[in-house]
Amino acid sequence: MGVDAAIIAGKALFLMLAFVLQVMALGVWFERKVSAVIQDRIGANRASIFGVAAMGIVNTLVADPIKFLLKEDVTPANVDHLLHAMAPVLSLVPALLAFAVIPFGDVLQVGDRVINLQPASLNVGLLYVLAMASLSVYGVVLAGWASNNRWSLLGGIRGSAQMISYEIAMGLALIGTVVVYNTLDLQEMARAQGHLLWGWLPAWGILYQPVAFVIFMTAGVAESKRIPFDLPESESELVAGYFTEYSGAKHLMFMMSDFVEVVLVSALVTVLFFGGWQVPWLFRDGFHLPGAAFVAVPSLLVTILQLTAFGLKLIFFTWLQIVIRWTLPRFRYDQLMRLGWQGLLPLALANVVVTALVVLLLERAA
Amino acid sequence: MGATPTSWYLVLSAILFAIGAAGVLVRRNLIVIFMAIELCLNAVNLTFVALARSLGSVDGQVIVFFVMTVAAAEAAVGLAIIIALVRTRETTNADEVATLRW
Amino acid sequence: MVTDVSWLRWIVIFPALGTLFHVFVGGRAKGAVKLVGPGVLLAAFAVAVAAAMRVHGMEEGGALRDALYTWIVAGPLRVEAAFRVDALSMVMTLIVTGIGFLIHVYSVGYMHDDPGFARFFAYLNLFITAMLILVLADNLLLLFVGWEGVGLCSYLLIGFWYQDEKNAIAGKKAFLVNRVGDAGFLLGLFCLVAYTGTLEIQAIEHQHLDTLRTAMLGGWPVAVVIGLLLFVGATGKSAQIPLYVWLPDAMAGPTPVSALIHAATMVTAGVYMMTRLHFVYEVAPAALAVVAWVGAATALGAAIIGVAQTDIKKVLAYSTVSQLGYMVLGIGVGVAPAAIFHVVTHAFFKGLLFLGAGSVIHAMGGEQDMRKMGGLHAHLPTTFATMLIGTLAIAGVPPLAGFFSKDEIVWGAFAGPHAQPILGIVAYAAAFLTAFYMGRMLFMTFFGTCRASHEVQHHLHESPSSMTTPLIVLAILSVFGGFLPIPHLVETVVGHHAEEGAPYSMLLLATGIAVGGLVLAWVLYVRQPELPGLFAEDFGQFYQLVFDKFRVDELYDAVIVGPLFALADFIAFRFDPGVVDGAVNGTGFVVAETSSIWRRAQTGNVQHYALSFLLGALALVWYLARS
Amino acid sequence: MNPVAFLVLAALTIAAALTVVLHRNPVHSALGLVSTLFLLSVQFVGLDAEMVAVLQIIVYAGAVVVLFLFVIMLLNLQIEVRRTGGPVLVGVAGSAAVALAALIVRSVAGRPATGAVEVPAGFGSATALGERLFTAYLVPFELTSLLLLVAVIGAVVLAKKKA
Repeated sequence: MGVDAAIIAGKALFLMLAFVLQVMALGVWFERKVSAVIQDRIGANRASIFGVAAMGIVNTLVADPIKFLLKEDVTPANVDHLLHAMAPVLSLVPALLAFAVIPFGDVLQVGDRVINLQPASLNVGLLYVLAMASLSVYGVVLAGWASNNRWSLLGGIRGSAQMISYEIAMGLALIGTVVVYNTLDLQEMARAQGHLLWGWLPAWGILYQPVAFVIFMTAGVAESKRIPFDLPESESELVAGYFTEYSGAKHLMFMMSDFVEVVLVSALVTVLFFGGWQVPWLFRDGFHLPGAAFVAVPSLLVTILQLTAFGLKLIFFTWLQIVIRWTLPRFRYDQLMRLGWQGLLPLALANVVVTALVVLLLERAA
Repeated sequence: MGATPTSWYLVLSAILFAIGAAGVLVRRNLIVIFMAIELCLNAVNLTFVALARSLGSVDGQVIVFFVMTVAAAEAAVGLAIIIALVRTRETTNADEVATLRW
Repeated sequence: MVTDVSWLRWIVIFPALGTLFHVFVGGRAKGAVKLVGPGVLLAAFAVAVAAAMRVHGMEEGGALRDALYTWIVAGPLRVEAAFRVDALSMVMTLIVTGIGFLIHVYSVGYMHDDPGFARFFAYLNLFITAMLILVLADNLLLLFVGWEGVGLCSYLLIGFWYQDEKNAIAGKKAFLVNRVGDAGFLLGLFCLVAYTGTLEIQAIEHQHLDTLRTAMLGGWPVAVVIGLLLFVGATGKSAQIPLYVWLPDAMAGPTPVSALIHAATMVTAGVYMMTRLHFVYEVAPAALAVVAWVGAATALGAAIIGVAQTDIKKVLAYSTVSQLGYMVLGIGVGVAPAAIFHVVTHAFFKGLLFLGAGSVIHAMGGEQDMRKMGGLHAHLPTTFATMLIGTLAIAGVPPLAGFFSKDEIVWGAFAGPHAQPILGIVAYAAAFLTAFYMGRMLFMTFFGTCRASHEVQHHLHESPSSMTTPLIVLAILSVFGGFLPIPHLVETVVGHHAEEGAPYSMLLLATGIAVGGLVLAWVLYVRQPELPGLFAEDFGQFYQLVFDKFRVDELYDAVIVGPLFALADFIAFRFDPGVVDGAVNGTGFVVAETSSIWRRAQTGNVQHYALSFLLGALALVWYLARS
Repeated sequence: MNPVAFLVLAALTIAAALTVVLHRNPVHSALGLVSTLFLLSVQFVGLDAEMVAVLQIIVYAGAVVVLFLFVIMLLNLQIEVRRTGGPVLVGVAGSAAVALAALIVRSVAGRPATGAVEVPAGFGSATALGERLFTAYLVPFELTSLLLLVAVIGAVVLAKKKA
């Protein structure tokens, strides 16, 4: 029992340290540098340690956090102190908890112990992720309410409506993938994408559920409340929306949860649609290339390759979201709602129906 | 350390239900009354789930599924009514909505 | 002994289908109605004949039974919807379908130009359906269904030309008077259920007869009470004193209806029912005596009234009442087979006479008053010939049908199991009067000079063949019907009674009475037509009384109808506005006055309602958790 | 579930439930409700009802209560000056609720403690629930969808601003 618990804790810690925080930090850095490139400027480059600015990494990952943490934590007068303090925590924690069921690798063989590289194996894994995602709305709502500020309140209301609306499309999009994989466990889903179609094409989810991918990606961006869906915080209208009245570490937590959600969406997209930790043609015993070529690879190396693949995919989709953010303009509120309810929702429903029909017909045929 | 007896769950459920019922009866704010109703429903859900476990039948959980659906529908309609009420009466207090007509 | 079959139902289903056809299709397809109306009767007749062959082929007392389904199960009471054909119901079924077919054919011609042609046949088929249910029923409840069904059809057909209020009133009268009888019938059924727990005729006969004999109800043996109550039903349906008053008025309906329902079939239902339940009466001699006296009184009284009637159909109507009295008398003196025999022969010759009268009325352009007829034999030869046969048959001239059946009843009065010779003398008197008024009718209609207007005379014509053919068939039956072995057949059901045939002296006496009556009529209405007027003057008051039918209707109006109307007026204009409306208004008043108190309970606050809800739930939980 | 864990959870649940009913601020009440629901969801996991537990969070915590909060904010409800009805109502209702709980507890306590039966693996999973839902409870399930449709339409009609 002790060993098992240690392993679980280890897996969670590894996931957090190796992927979530790294990618998140990378995301912060990306955010600054990529936006600078897009806007034809230099970006963060001031802070340096012994003259090493490391392309702004020092600035974004060392100087900025320190500054955030050391700033005065201002709490406005006449606010609900308890809720005001709770809101950022409620925003960050569910997003982090959602990672508990994300598989970041297949298995790790240590001696005769086979470790499943997924912190928690739940038979309702995907629903668990949705549950956590739906909880993160509380941070927004409570922050908006507790700040005793009109901009905050408006942001909170917008946030709650937006997140509830897009959750539906998101969940419905996932139903299509569940029907295809016939499981709710994310690790099982990742493994199901391991075979090859016609002997050469990796059977990744994007091939089966392209529509679901588009819907999920869109809804995911909306869930993380980033441009073009950043109406809850839209700085040109509501100052900073629901976290207008936050400063210091609490503000940092909101910023972090923002990026954690980006990483979460990337992780889910990776697992659901892009093979998760799968490396094309790499199986437990080595590469089975098209044309019956075979290259044997040691088990440990396979695991490392898979971890690397997962990380790269994660980074790619994080980068993709940042590019989206810095490319598109913000929606109007009515456009946002119309897209969610009249665009994505019917599309997702149609996707479910078509998927179910096809699966049914194929089962009949088989 | 054995498993918790089913009756403990039932007792917890009864207490929660009573709290919810009291809330429905004494609070003035319609939204809080609604929340208390949800509390009652959840107390009953606990009973269903506990008995489903002790009887070894999933049917109890299926009922919970239905209860949730009904609760969601009820919340949607109920909150819409409250919004309409505030528009016309500018109150959310149960004792100020006693004319039994619109 | 009893064979179960599943095709008897078709006897009933065919006319029922006919009804549906007439109702839903008939209005747009008169040509089809002409075929379907009689056609379904022919089909039913064919099935009935098949049933008769089967029963005939069986040993004595055999029967066919067709159980459709279990109709009612209420505690120990269990009623099946089942049909049964034994010798008795076989005779009745053949009469109903056979005579019914002839009259349907006749109606095709008679009602040809009537706008309600399809409706008429719908009613007629429905009547046949109900009548067949009545005679085929294996239990008294199903019999009662048919009993009520024929009553309904009778009402509908009497008031067929309802645009004339007189007809509608006649129909209403028939229905209401029958209700009185039906009430008695129902009470009889209740008593039967109460004491025997069943309504199955066979079960009562074979298992519960001792109960009926020994049990007492209000100081009387139950059998007597039940017998009298059922007889009340029979007096209504079979037009006996005191409930006969509806039948003469029922002549308001189309003449084929009078022939079919109010002469040949429906009115014999009471006789049939009492024959069916002969075993009840056998253990209730007291009831039987009442039956005999009522029958004899009806036979004589109606005959006397018949003498003074001028409407040709009224004469026949009172004649029918009188003949029904004969049948009931036959039951009363214990010769039920003879009564059924008379039912059959009466169906022949009275059906014939009514149809003939219809032919006359048809020819006269709707005129029914005999004082405006006369000398018609030249214009209506076939009608005259057949009606002559009918008259001779009803008068009891041998060897025609009426002679045999009537003679058996009269002889039963003298020598039957429950003989009452004085009633035999009454019967002879009635027979004489019968011969007299029938002769009177015949002579006034067909002899002498025509008293009708020139226009009517100009249009006189013989009826079409669809009307005369049934007349001829019925005339043949009236001639030879007396040789049918009906009494023997019925005896296989009701049991034998050792009795000798009537002595020749009595046969001679009967013949003499019949001929005497006819001769007297001939003298009074052909040879010396001025005499009746003189008689009428000499017996002024008595003649007027007879002419006014003993003023029984007036008596009923004064004693029963008047008080009832007064009571209804009281209820409608005093009791209802005062007490009923008063109670309603009073309730409203009390509510209105006290509601200022009660309405405090209705705070409108949803939580107060929820609180009472919770308290109720609390009480419920407490109640359930007591143990 | 471990009795100690149960007792701790139960105590927290009751505390959260009391917050719902007693707190003056509707937002705190809503938070109490979420906490109750969340804790009950943990209880459900302990009772081998994972699917129900997750649904509880998604539907209740993720949607229903958010809806409550949304409306509270939309209407900008303030802390109530007087949160309950009259003292008589409070007294009667309170004692009735307590009596109800006492009655149920008494009747439950009289029963022999039924130990949990062994349940097969996959008890309470989406598969097990779905199988029942789409076979034995198919008609109610479809009717439920109708109910939701009606509720959606009703809510839209009711909450729509009068033109």
